[in-house]
Amino acid sequence: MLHIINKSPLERSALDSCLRTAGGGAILLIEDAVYAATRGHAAAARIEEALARFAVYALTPDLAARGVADRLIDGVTPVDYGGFVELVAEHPASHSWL
Amino acid sequence: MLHIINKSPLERSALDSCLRTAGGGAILLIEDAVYAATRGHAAAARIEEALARFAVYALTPDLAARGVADRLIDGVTPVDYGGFVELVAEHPASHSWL
Amino acid sequence: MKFGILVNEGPYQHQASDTAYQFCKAVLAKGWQVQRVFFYHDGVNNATKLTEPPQDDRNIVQRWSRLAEEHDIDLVVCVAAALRRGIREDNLAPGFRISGLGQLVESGIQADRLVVFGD
Amino acid sequence: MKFGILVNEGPYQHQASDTAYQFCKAVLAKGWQVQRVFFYHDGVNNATKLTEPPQDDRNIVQRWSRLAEEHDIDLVVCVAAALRRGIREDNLAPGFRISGLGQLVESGIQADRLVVFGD
Amino acid sequence: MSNVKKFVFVNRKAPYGTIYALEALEVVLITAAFDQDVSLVFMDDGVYQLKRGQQTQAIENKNFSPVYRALEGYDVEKLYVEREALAARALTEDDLLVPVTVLSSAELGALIDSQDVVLSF
Amino acid sequence: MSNVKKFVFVNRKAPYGTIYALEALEVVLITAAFDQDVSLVFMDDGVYQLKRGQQTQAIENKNFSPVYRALEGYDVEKLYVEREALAARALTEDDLLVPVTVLSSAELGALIDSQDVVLSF
Repeated sequence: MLHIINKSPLERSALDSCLRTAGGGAILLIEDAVYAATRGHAAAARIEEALARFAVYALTPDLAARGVADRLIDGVTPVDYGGFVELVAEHPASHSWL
Repeated sequence: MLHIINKSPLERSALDSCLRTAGGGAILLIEDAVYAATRGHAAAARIEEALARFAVYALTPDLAARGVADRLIDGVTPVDYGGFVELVAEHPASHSWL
Repeated sequence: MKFGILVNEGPYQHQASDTAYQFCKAVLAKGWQVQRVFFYHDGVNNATKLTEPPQDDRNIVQRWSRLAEEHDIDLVVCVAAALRRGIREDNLAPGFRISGLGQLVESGIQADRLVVFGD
Repeated sequence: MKFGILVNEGPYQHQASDTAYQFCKAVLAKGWQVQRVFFYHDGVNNATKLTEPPQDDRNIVQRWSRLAEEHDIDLVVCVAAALRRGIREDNLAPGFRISGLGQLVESGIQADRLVVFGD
Repeated sequence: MSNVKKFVFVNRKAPYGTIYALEALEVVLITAAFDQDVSLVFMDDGVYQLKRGQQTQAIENKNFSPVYRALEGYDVEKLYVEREALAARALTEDDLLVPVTVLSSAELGALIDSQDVVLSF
Repeated sequence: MSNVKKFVFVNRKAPYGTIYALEALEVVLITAAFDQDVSLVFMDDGVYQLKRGQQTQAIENKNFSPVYRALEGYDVEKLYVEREALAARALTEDDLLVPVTVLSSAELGALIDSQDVVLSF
């Protein structure tokens, strides 16, 4: 399963709900969720722990728009929209945690 | 100041942000925020603590719509829309924590 | 006492417009005044006369129009937000008018209280 | 590979419609197919031809219309959600059509992947 | 049967504050009408959708909670509720409108993983 | 001066994910044009609105962050940022586009308390 998260981890519970529920697969952070994967962010530790169970990706266009593309934490793979499409194709289903 | 909160405390950060920032005044819980003032809810302890600093109110029509009007915690005052208007009138300003 | 109201979300998707409407009714029931209701962000979508909700549901747009008519309330839609979202004179419901953000600031200055409803 | 897309929020207020659009462009760039884009909830507001965003901003509605024209993509607006929010044949932008929720279920069945964009 | 897919609807939002719960139900009914394999998951604030005793007269909104009771008539019988979500809200199965299967977060995650189409509103 | 009120704009949301930050700025500019006493508060994710280096070409959205730099020209000079919000996001004043006053959560709360009109988007 590809888990797509688009909410800031300090504003909404979406990331926490995903991490509590899902056993594994891939997580793609898009829109306001990309902040979770920035160095030193209060949610970054959760992402670092999640790397043991999930492959984690973050959408570069959204990182760049928010001025945090240079802060991506180690282990998280940046992808563009083409990479987003490939991730959806590679997984049998996707779950958008709205 | 009258602090108006309309977000579920387990979905969004609005209540926590209000409690972290505001020194006192009144808090009115409306819409999905009314769940915070129900007995046994994971956020109820935060409301109980807040009662030391704030007068806390919850909107009865929203409690009733959600089927939790009979679970209001002690110390929180139920108000209807008329009471909402009076609270706004009694305080020099209101702050909607959207 | 005069109340200014700001509505930041459209009809149905969020409860904001419903709560704002009930608040206005309660203001009027107390004999107080609704100085203006200003619709901003997706709130401008409350002003389209083209909505046709199911028979067994409330008609949010018509409720605002009726309130405006019965109590002579000024319903103002922000022009910039409206253009972005496709609200124009053509599809404007009765009782609404389109104007600038200055009308919101004016509410903040002239009303005794400004209350914000949104998401 | 065929992708079905679901858009649950209107233009401008949330990024959902922007991201869905970029996703569709990337699907097409790979030579894959966008089987259908279904607009539900406030997503139906993407279909109004009356929007007029500022000159220096993107025109979200026109972008969808152009994508539909250039790549023969089926843009479907949910009729029940549209009636609730004032989207009708009268104000429908080119390339969009109004139909039932069955079209979304069909996407779920016929497309290889269904991707949801919302708030 | 090649045209039957497993659809799961993940409900995570409270009713009335937003329309997602109501409009999700409309999709559920149509999906059932297409003879698909339909499951509903209620987690986070979504469990409140099933709370008994909703009275919406005062907010002048439509009480749509009886529709959950009618789901059985559309052969929608797989309703799963997150145990942790109930506990965090001091709810028990007795508080719910309809019979449900209560699962742990991890069990729900595994169930969602086994589906073909995940719709979340 | 009886027609001058103290307006505070409380910005708590990140840019681009939603339009609130952009449309809030439009209200700020108009309020300044009405010669009101304008303050801006950035707390929670709102501090991200002021982050340097926003590059929006790839999302094809308008980069409105330069507007914060232009606020001074409209006599909007009171920008307050929450210290705790910066810390939780590993941001410092050097990361911000414009000079600001950094306050603690409690100080910000007191500042908001002293205002006549609170607008939060």
